[in-house]
Amino acid sequence: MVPISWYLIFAAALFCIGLFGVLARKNAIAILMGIELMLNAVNINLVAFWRYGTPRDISGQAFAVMVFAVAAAEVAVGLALFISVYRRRRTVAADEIDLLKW
Amino acid sequence: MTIDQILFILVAAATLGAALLVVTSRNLIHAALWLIVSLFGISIFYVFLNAGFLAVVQVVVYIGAIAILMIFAIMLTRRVADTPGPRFNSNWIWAVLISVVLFGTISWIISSWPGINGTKPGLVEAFDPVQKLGVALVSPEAYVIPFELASVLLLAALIGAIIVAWERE
Amino acid sequence: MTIESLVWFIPLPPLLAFFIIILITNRWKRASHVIAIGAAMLSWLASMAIYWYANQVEHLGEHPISSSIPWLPIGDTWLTVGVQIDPLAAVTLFFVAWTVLMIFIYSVGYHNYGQPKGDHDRPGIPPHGATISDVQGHMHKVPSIEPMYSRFFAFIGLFAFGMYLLVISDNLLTLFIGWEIMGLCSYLLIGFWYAKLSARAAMIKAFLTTRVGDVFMLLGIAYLYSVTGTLNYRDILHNPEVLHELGTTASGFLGLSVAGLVGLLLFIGAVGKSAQWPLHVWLPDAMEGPTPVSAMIHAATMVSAGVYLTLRIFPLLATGMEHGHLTPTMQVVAFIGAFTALFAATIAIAQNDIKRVLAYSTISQLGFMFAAIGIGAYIAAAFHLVMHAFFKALLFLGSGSVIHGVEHGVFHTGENVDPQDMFNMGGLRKKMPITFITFLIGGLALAGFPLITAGFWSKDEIFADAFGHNHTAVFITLALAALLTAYYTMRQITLTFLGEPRSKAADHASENVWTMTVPLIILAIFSLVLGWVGIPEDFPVVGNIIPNYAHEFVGETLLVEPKPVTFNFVPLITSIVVSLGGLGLGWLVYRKTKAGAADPQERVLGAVYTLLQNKYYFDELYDFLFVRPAYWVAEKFSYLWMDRKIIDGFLNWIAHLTSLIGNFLRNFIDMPIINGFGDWIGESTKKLSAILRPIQTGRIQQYMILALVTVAGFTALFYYLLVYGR
Amino acid sequence: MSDPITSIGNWIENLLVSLGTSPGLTVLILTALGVLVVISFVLVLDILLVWVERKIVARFQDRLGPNRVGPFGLIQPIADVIKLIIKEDTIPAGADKVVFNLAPVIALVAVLLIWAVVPFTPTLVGADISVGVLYIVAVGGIGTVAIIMAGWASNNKFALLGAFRTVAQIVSYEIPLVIALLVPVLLARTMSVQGIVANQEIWYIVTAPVAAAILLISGIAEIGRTPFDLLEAESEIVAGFHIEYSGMKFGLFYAGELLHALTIGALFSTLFLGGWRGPFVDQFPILGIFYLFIKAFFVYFLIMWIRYTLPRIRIDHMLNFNWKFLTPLAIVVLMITAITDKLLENVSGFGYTVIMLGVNILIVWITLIILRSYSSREREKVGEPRPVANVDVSNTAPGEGTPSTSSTG
Repeated sequence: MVPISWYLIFAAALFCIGLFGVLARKNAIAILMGIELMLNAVNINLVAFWRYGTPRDISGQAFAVMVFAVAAAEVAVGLALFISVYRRRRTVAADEIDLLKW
Repeated sequence: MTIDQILFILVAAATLGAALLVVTSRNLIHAALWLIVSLFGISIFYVFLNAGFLAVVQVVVYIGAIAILMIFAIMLTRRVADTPGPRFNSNWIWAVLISVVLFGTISWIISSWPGINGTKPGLVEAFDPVQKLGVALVSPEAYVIPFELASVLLLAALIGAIIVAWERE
Repeated sequence: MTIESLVWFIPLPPLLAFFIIILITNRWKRASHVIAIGAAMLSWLASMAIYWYANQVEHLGEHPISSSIPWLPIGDTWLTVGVQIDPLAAVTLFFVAWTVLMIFIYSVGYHNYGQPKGDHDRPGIPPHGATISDVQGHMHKVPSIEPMYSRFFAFIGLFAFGMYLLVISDNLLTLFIGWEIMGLCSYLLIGFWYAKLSARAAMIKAFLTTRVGDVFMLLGIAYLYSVTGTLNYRDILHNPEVLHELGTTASGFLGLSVAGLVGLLLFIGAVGKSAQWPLHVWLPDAMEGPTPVSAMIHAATMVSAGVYLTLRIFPLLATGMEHGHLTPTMQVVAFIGAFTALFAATIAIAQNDIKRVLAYSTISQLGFMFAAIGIGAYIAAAFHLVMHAFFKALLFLGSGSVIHGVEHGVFHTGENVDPQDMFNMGGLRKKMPITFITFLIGGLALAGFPLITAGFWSKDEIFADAFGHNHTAVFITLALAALLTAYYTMRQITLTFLGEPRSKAADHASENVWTMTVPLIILAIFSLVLGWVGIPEDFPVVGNIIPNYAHEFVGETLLVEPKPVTFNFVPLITSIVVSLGGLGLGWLVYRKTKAGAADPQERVLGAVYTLLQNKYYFDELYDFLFVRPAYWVAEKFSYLWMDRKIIDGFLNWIAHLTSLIGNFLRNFIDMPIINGFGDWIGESTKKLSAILRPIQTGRIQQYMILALVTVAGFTALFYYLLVYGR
Repeated sequence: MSDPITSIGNWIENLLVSLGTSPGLTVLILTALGVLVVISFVLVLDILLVWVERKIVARFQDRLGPNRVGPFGLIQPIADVIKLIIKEDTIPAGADKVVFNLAPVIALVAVLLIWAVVPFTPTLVGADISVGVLYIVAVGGIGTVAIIMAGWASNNKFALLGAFRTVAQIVSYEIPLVIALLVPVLLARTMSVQGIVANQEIWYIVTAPVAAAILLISGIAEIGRTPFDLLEAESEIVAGFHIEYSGMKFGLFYAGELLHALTIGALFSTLFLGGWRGPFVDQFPILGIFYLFIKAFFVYFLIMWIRYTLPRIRIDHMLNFNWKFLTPLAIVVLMITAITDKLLENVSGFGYTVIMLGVNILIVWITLIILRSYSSREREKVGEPRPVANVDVSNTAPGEGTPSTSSTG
């Protein structure tokens, strides 16, 4: 029997890996991937708490579904942004996209 | 060490390994493929958690749509996708530090949480999460408003993406 | 829906049509005219229903169809507006509805709906025609569609709204509103082709001239309200006390009674609207507009409005009129009317433009009506108003049809002739038979051809009244005018239709589309048969066939129903003689006019002819009397002296002073103190920012790391304080 | 003995338990066995499919087809397989080896995975999961990944182009596919495939023919067969995403495609043709397998018919057809079906069917009307004469000066 803590630890690890990706990767698309990982970690937590807490009411899954929707939207817009940035500046390296520099 | 614990550990190891490769592999396409793998692992976790619907949706949305989109984007920006050179930016040390510290903190907090060894309450028979979820998503006293909002958000994202990525001559 | 609410409904469709066309369908020609005509049709239906119902009511005069709502709060009372259909309004409604509908339909054909777009037509000028190539590749010049088609329908829609409002209103205020709406529309429509200089001049002239009348009219309304406290017809014109009160109290102006003064003021307004001498000058120029507009203004609506108003206020004029002896105001009305009738007729005989002739004939016919009112022949005036509306609309539409046909010829031959000059026409009876027949009917009606035409009966009634109440001067003047009328009518018909074509264009003229001919036919029928409803009972032979409907029905409008004059042969003979004589004379003079030949009248009349052709130099006179002085004052006095010297000088002086003060302030306060401080702030901010700037690297990941570290730090702090602190 | 397979399963289970394996392990072993059986069965069927395909295409093209090896050339596919296996297996230079080798496997697996939820008999189904229909869609997504992997890893322009095209096509045609799938789900009130079949006293092709048509069309597009075979349009991009593949790797793609076609057939017959339903199936559930495959092969034949009859369509037409026609139609059908179903809550079976059929016919009729008007508009747009060269340039704005270059339609 798997206790809930396993799921939580797993989710935390996944989250931190994703965070590392977000903070450290050069390529913007890779950063998006990191964000996806983080979102999934959150989802795991939600569902785990649903399953281990009160499976009678479905809120956990509902939230997870919402997260799916948000993730999809975020990826669509993000990728579109990167594509247009790439068109203008021929790069998608996050630290070269610094027009807002002083 | 029951059989599902073994399964859990196997899948978790695979998923985390894939995730690590996602954030570290030099070739972005590989990163994307690894992302697919780890997302697949996560959907298996949903299966473990008796959330079959979520598992399948995970595959549909993430693997069927998001990952494909990412690969597309990578290929469209191909020139820089497989350029040699540092895959990390200058302050990756900080990133590692923060991630590790965060992980430590979270695990510490979890370990100090009373309900840590909680186990699954048994699912009663004739309980269909899919049906319940469906009802919950469209019933006014539950989640119909967030549901609609999500759909509007998706529509907006759709249009926004088209507008942003539009190539104007 | 009750009959009253139906009355309310009458003016609405044209208004809606106006807004719909202006706002929505102004790019879509078909929809525009469909909407406009549909609206006219609705109003027509409603009007007919009302008219039919009004005929069922016993003593409509005492109990008119009326309803009213409170509109404006004035102090403690409410100004109520409402609708009222009494016999006069009913008959007016009858002819307005018919003529308006006909004109709407006619306009479709007149503006060449269905023709191609012009080669280089621009909005604001009449269409120049389009070049199309048929299957063999021959190039043809054909009429082209009006560029501002929708706009035209919107305008006449508004115009019709104004007229309906005026007719159905039960008080002078709403009547005045409709009146002014029509003024605006006539302005817009006369200047419809605003790119033509003449059209612009004409529109301004029409607007200003009528404005002169309207000012007096407004005065009259205001005065009436101040003395009676109401503007409702019933309250003023239908209760004897008020009338007697008004009639007896002196206004202290030229010894007129209040009633007389008010009547005079309102009548001046009517003079302006109905283009009576001396305010007649605008109407002939108004021919610059499209012909349907001319028909609208000169037959159906606007000029009739003047007569309608005068008929409305007839009790005011007539109060204090012992039988036979006229009040001063009525004498004025009678004089103006009779004079204008003769005066305009004399001008009309010397005009060559087919539409101008009709314009002057309109003026003169209106003169007839006013004269009739002036001598108390109320019913005759109303009767003639209706008849005239029909046959004059017919004549105008007919002339438009003629012009249209000749234009077609012009396009066909490419010959450069004025399609409106009657001397370029001739022989059109073969080319456009329908137009010819209908025009002939209209002309005969105008000339008062005995027995069969409507004009005869109405005119005869006027004569009978004038003679019966032995106002001999008026009688003779009108007789002369009638003679001239018949004469120039025949002149026109002869020049236009009879004889041989006097130009290739006329030779190639062709009949028009059904949208133009059908209204002509309908109106022609009316101009024939409608007269028979007004045959006096004691008229020989035909007298008793039909009851004198006009007399019974319209007569009820007044408090005391005027009794018909006893029949007398003198006026009958006179009218027959003058009409037949005039017609015959016209034919004799013009039956053989050659192309390019001068007008035969020139030999006979000589200088008088020139005088007439130049309309007694009235335009020049007014130009000299009013326009030039106005220009002069504006130029010399207001501009050069007042503006330049006094006002500008003062302003310049002030400006100079101000600049002195300003310089002082700038040099001794602003620059050293305030600027210094400001600059210091700016500089220091710059330095500071230069120090802080490097934090903003523009790299999002660094920002995130920064944020996360900060958050972590704060979390640790709070954790320490909250958990270990206690 | 009416249901041999189930009884065999029970026998093995009892055997294992008696051998003393833990229940979890037993389940695991049984599942593995089942998977093995199904997969091998399907793959053998696949080999047969090669022969079927070649025979039928030969008939369509008025040839004899394979007739040398074995009776009616029945052994021909075996020969093909041997040839494919012994062929040299090349890996293009600069290719991403792992991905390159992984792609065909995933492609085939993705197809095989679908069979997990296809119910063979009332009692026999791989996994009767409560979201079976959605599962099918998800697995289709995996197939897409395989194709894009292949296209990218081959390090070849045409392969990449083919992959792009494929993904564009599949991703866009997934939408009407999913919506059409939702119609049976709606009618059966369940997502489990077995449940859908169980609810089909009257085949859903009767109650929802339009949805069936949409499913068939988008299914053909999903497997990328003519008229939707732009992903391997020989005339444009040599062979599409599997241009660089040779030997058995290509064989896997090939098998995957064939099998996918049959799978679509099976799906269609499961969702709309009543799956294993047929006479006597209640007494002898084993008959269900035959019924299912008869229907599946019928649909497969239909697909082939279309494939060898219609030409290939242009890519923009393909996308327009999906986005401007198929998807809106699917949405409309779904909504109308839902509303009608709600309205007919208390209508007996027969009347229900009739009304549903009528509604569908109505939809088709209206669609045809709209299409006709649209097509006539198109025609006159195409048909209108081009402006002649010598137009009066004076009053035409610059740009429309030489209209002969701008082609109308």
